[in-house]
Amino acid sequence: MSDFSNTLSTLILLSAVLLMACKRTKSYIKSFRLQSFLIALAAGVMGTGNMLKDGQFELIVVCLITIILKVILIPNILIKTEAKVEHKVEKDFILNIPILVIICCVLIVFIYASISNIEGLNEGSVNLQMVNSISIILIGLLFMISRKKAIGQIIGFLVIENGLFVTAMFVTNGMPFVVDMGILIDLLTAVIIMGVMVFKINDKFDSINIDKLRNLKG
Amino acid sequence: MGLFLLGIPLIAVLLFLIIKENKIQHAISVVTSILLILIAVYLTREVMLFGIVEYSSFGGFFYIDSLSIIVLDIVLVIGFVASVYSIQYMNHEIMHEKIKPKGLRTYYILLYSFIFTMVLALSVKNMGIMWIAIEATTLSSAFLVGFYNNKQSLEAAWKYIIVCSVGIAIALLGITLLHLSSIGVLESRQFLSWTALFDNAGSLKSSIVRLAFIFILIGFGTKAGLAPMHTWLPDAHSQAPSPISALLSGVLLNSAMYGIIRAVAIVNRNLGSSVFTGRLLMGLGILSILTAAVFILTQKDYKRLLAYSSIEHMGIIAVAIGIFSPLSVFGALFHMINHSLTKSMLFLSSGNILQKYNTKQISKITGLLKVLPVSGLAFLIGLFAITGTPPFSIFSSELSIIVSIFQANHLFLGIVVVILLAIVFAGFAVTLFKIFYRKTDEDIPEPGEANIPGTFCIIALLIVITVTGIFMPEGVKNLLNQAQSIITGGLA
Amino acid sequence: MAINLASNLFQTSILLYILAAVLALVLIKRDKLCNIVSNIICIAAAVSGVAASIVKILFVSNTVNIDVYNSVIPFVSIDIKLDNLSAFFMLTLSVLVVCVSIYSIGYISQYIGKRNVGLFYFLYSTFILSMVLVFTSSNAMFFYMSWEAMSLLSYFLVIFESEQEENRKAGVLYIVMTHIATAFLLSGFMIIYHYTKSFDIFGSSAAIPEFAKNVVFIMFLIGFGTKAGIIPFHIWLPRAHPAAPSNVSALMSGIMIKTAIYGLLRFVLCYLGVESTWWGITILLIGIISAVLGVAYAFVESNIKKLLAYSSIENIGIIFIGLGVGFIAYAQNNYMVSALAISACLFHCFNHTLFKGSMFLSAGSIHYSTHTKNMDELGGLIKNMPVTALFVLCGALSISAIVPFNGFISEWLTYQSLFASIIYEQADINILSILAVAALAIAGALALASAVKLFGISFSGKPRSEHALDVKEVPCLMNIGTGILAALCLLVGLFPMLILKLIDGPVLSLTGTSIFEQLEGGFIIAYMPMSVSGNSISPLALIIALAAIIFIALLIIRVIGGKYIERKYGTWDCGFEALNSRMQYTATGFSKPIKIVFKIMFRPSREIHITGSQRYHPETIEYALSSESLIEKYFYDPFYEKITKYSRKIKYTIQTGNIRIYLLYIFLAIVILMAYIMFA
Amino acid sequence: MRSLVYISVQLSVILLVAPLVNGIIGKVKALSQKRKGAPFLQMYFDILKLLKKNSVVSDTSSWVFKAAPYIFFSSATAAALLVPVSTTIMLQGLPGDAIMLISVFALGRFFMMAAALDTGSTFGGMGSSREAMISSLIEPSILVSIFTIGLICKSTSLPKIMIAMMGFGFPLANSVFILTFFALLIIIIAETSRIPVDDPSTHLELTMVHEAMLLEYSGRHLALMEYGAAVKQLVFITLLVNVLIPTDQLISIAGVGAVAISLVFYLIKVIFISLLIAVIEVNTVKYRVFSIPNLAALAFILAFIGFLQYFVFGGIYV
Repeated sequence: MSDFSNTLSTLILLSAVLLMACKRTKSYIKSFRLQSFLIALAAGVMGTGNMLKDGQFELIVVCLITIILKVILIPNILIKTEAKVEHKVEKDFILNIPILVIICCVLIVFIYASISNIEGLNEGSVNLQMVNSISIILIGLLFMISRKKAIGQIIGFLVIENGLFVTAMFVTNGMPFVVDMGILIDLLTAVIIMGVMVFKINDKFDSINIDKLRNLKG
Repeated sequence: MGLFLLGIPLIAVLLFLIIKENKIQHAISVVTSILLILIAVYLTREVMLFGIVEYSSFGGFFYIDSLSIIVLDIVLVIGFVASVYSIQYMNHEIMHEKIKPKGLRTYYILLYSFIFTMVLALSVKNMGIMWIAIEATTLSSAFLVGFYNNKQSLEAAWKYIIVCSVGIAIALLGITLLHLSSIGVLESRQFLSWTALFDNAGSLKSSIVRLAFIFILIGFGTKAGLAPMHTWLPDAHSQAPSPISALLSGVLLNSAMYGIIRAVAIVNRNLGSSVFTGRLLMGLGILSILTAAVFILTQKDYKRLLAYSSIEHMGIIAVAIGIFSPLSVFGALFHMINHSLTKSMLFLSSGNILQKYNTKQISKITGLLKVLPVSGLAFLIGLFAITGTPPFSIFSSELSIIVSIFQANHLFLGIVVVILLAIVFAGFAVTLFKIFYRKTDEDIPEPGEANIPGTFCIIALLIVITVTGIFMPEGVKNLLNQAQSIITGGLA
Repeated sequence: MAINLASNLFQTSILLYILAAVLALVLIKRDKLCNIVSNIICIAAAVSGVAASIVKILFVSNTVNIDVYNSVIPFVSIDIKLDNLSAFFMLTLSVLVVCVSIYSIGYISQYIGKRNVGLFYFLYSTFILSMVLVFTSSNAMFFYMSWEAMSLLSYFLVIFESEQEENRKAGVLYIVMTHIATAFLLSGFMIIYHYTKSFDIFGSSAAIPEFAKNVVFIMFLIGFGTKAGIIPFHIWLPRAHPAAPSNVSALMSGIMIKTAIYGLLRFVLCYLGVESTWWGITILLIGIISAVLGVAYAFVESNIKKLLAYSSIENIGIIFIGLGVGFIAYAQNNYMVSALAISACLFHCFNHTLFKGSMFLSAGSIHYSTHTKNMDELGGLIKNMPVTALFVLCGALSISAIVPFNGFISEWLTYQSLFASIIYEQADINILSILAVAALAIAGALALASAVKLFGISFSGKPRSEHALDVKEVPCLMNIGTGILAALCLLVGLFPMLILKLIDGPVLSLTGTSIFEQLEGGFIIAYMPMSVSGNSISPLALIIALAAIIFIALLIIRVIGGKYIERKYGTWDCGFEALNSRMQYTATGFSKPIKIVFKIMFRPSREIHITGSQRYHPETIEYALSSESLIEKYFYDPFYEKITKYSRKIKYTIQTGNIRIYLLYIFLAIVILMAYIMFA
Repeated sequence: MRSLVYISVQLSVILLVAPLVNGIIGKVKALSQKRKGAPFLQMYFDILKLLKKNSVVSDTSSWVFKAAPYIFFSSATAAALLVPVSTTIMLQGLPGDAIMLISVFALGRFFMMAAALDTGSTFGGMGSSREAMISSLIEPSILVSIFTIGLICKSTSLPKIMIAMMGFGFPLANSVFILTFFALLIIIIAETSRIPVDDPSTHLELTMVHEAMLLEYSGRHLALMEYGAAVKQLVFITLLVNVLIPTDQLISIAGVGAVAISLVFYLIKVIFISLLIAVIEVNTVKYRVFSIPNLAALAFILAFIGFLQYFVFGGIYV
């Protein structure tokens, strides 16, 4: 059971790295979808596990909602937005891909180093999953830093949220149900608001390249 | 009774959805805020009597103690002031086609959902829900920041929502870790409940708690505008409509700081000393004060200037929490109150200035005292108040904070803080005082106050901050001390 | 009995000041009434203040405690004690306030209808009140509050006529410098608190270790020194004092800068108790520098009020010399000399208040009737303004320490203390003392020169511009105000023992030694040093001698020369007929030689614009002479430029406007803190 | 009673001898230029003549102009009361000491400068501004040298200093006093406006200082001014001779005879000093105004080294 979840969490991490390696908007939306799918899968598996054990169905619900939101709804919204606002295909990342990937690996190693001398987090599967999930979060942040387009930032934010979700799920076996729900709803609103803003930005600045947003400084 | 606190804003939001008439909307908003004030008064009395207000309904998530009531009162008072101020302000904006008449509705809806989320964040026991509420404050205020819908405000809004959401996400990681450290200590129904965590703080896994605190500090610190995560703050404050700026810096920062304080209480109790949290908080605090000082020295935009001064004051509060002695925490809470009142007064009067001169450039403003005799004077006095000159309230709270620093044997830190405060004052003097002087040859907008009710609010706030500088009712003192003992109780 | 009287009188005066402030706000719309009412109340308050302090010093031995208000807020409280030192400064303040308020009734009348007189009087009376509280607060935090209030209110008074550009600049410079100085004071108080756990000024400082005491001393020196206007912290003073209305300048120069002296005496001498001689040596050194440079800059000024402001710096220097000698002697437990020096310092405080007050008031009168402060536009005023001329003459004589005016007495005491402080053993201090003597001498001579310049250029000769043409004498109330001060200058000079009796109280309580016993006689000051014989002077005897000699001379001349017959004729013009007023010596020209001699200090630079075709028959010649202050050029200006430059730079490198950078900050914060966890 | 006697003796001696000094100096200069020169008593005649003349007063001037001569003269004369010509009779005429002496002179100088400005003539302004410069340069050296002597004699009042100096026998044997002597000599030259600082016999506007201030005066006013200047000069000389070259200790007898003898000694010393000054005047040229500071610096350095000699490097009399 646990090694299965270990595998999954590692896969999720890998999907994050993959995401980092994507050049085009479309492609990284795709890989985000993949990541969310993996998470949903993990949730589903663990949910069934809990169900069989002590009849908790919360994780299953979470899993379903995840599939609906993160695998279907949000990526579609983003693709549509992207299709609406994108006029020309332009280079999106500042550093080139290999360097970014290398940075990710360094980051993972660093996090491993810093986590593994914290007792309580440094034994067995907890350690691995902790490392994975925190890495996912930081990679998400790195992704936001490295991408110039508004969509890219949204994706990065979503990856961070995924990371949090993974942490919650694997490490603490799920937050209280209310909290999980709340988080998901928040997430949805956030993405919608950001989407709307992308539209507004697009028609004020007629581009979604956020490097154009540099009027306020000092 | 207390649950109305959450109910009323929601009802108001629904009403705004239905009603289209601007006048009625104004009326509703004022009535709502008055009701909220009344409830706040009631709750304050309850807390003063019983210490804690709890209801078993909805799984007993509703929880108010003297710490939260203090911040809550700030929220509601500022909310009231802002809503009264908004009437004329928004009318003026509509009149000058800054916004469409329909916009008012959106404005009020967002405003009250903003207030609702903040009230929620302050009145729950469960840290998860608190986190959700604080995240929600970002979402509800994002469009308020970008309300004018022009390039700058959109940019500010985007930065605001992105930076804050990321930060808050980090905070969630921290809370998750806190939760992790409590697994096996608490049974599942008190998961994440602050009281439970606080009571059993001793038996949490210290190492994880440490890690958790880092993430919580960075997360909520982003929202509270501590350097180096403060970057969203000046943009948002300068671009939002003035009542909203008042709310942001008078209230939002405090509720984020409230989150940090809650966490600090647990962590210190768990570690049995305030050294670890103290180092981090003092570090970030000093960094914030320093940043503010440097940025204020050559600032050209008065709303940004005020924003940076908010960063400075958050820094002071952070330092005070870091010291974590009874006196310092008392000072920190008192400082929260004073800062919110003073700063929102300043933002409101700056709103008047903006509508008179419609520029944010300091260099383009002269003869303020002639043009706006009342709110201009209030602005001048407010500047002295915010920079900690006696006999205003901020001086008294800064005084107790500084004394507490010196009591805690941080001589060098204390001297640095004192000097930095003086530099901040110098910055204000050099950049901002010129707007009051009268040049006879300049052409100035026609004198007279536009926003009468708003001006009354400003005067009221001014009186309050002046009086509380010298005199403080016993009740308030006790309340502050209760809150202080709740926070520092772990180490006592 | 007496103690109650003192405390009642004192409370009355405080209440009256408050009343004056309130009434000023109440009558804010009725300028005329407000002008009269608040001044009368201020006078009453000041009179009771005088009475209170005299009663305290002469008849009450122990300190007078007035009501105490303790707020719920920690450390916020109002504690007032009136001991000898406070009483003496209170006396000085009140004497000045009486005259200035009488003067103001006339002076402010020119503002009626033009400016907000009510507001002015609110600031005026609260400013005085804040100074009273500074002198009498017995709790460091309350002292700090009153100090801040004093600075703030004086700032508002400085920018009262804010339409001139230079007044605004002056105001900002003043408030910034004074506030940063106050930060040093606050740190000092806090360090004290850190060790003693109390803000009580009258407490003991035994708990403070040596090193900390030194640090605190430095902080106090910077903090108080800036307010006193010692060089190099003086640059605000010559800008701010002239900027204010003249009655306020009189208050600022007359008494506000003395609050710093009070602070040093109170905190360094009473509270810390002078620990090591280098404190005194530092103060003495600063005094020497301030005295010489201050008067040098005063001499080259052409703006009357600027000249007076610089001369305040000089006098502060002289006071500091006395103070320094006192501290050195105190640190060496040589209380006799210390007492002498401190009484010299206090006496000079008092005298400076009198003559500088009268001078600033007269400057105000000149400005009142001519609307200019620039001497090069004045001249010949003595014909139309004889009374003012007389008062300026008195002031000038006292400033330049000439018998029988009061300035001489205090300088004599300072000389005597320096004389007594030179002992055969200690070489370093001896050199310093003799340098101080030289400094005092040159300061005296230059002060005389500037006084002559001030009087001669602006009052005698022909009018140099239409400003000075048909001027009128000022209203008599103004003259009364100035006159009292001028008369006091002479009286104190003739009967110094009266003041010395009052000074004796504070000095006794400061150093535990009474100088009064060393001085004998009512009219003769005879100071007996430990050595063989006494040095005695008697201004009264001298004035009698002078009068007698003049009388005899007149007689003899009458006998020999017969009746005095004079013939009016034009000034000798070398036979060149058209002698006009523009050919007179100007203030600038008068100070040129000194300027050239001390090039190194003034850096004079001149520019000549000649228009016209031929070189030797030009149509017009413009001659502009400018000199610069070294300290500003080489310290303040570069400092300010650097600060602003870096601040801008940092601003745009941190807040770049690029959101990805902002996110990077968060990222780095996380990484760094995790690393901290990892290694800590 | 005795003090009245003292005062009258003191005053009469000073007032009578003062013009003589100028006479001597003038005579010596004339002889050095192979001229016969004016008689020794010329100045007395001048004063008498001037007193008899009417005076012309500039119409721009005010009362200051007319008051100044009297004040200047009386201040100089009052100063004369502070510097005993002889220590053999009661000393203190007027309670006062060296510092007061300087202040009294300052009174005179103040009115002289003010009066010079009062006529509005350019010469007056120039004269007083130069006077301001010279006096402020010379003042420190006066005080330092007086302090040095005073500290050695443990008093600042001149009579007591003289008494103490008599105890030292022949002070000029000591380096300290030699230095002070020369310092005081330079001071006298500067204060009494003689060559090389100023030329009393010129009326060329570029060179004159003291004369420029008196330019507008005539008749009795001029007389008083000239007389006052002479008195001032004698007072300084008296200070020099009676302090640094005390002779009264040589007198063994007491009473009126003693006074007479000491006055004779005094006259001899005064004549000697005036000859010295005359010699200096003859053998130097007038300096540029802006090289006077060098002279002043020299005086100050002499005085200062004198002080150091005694109080830092360790002197002889302790």
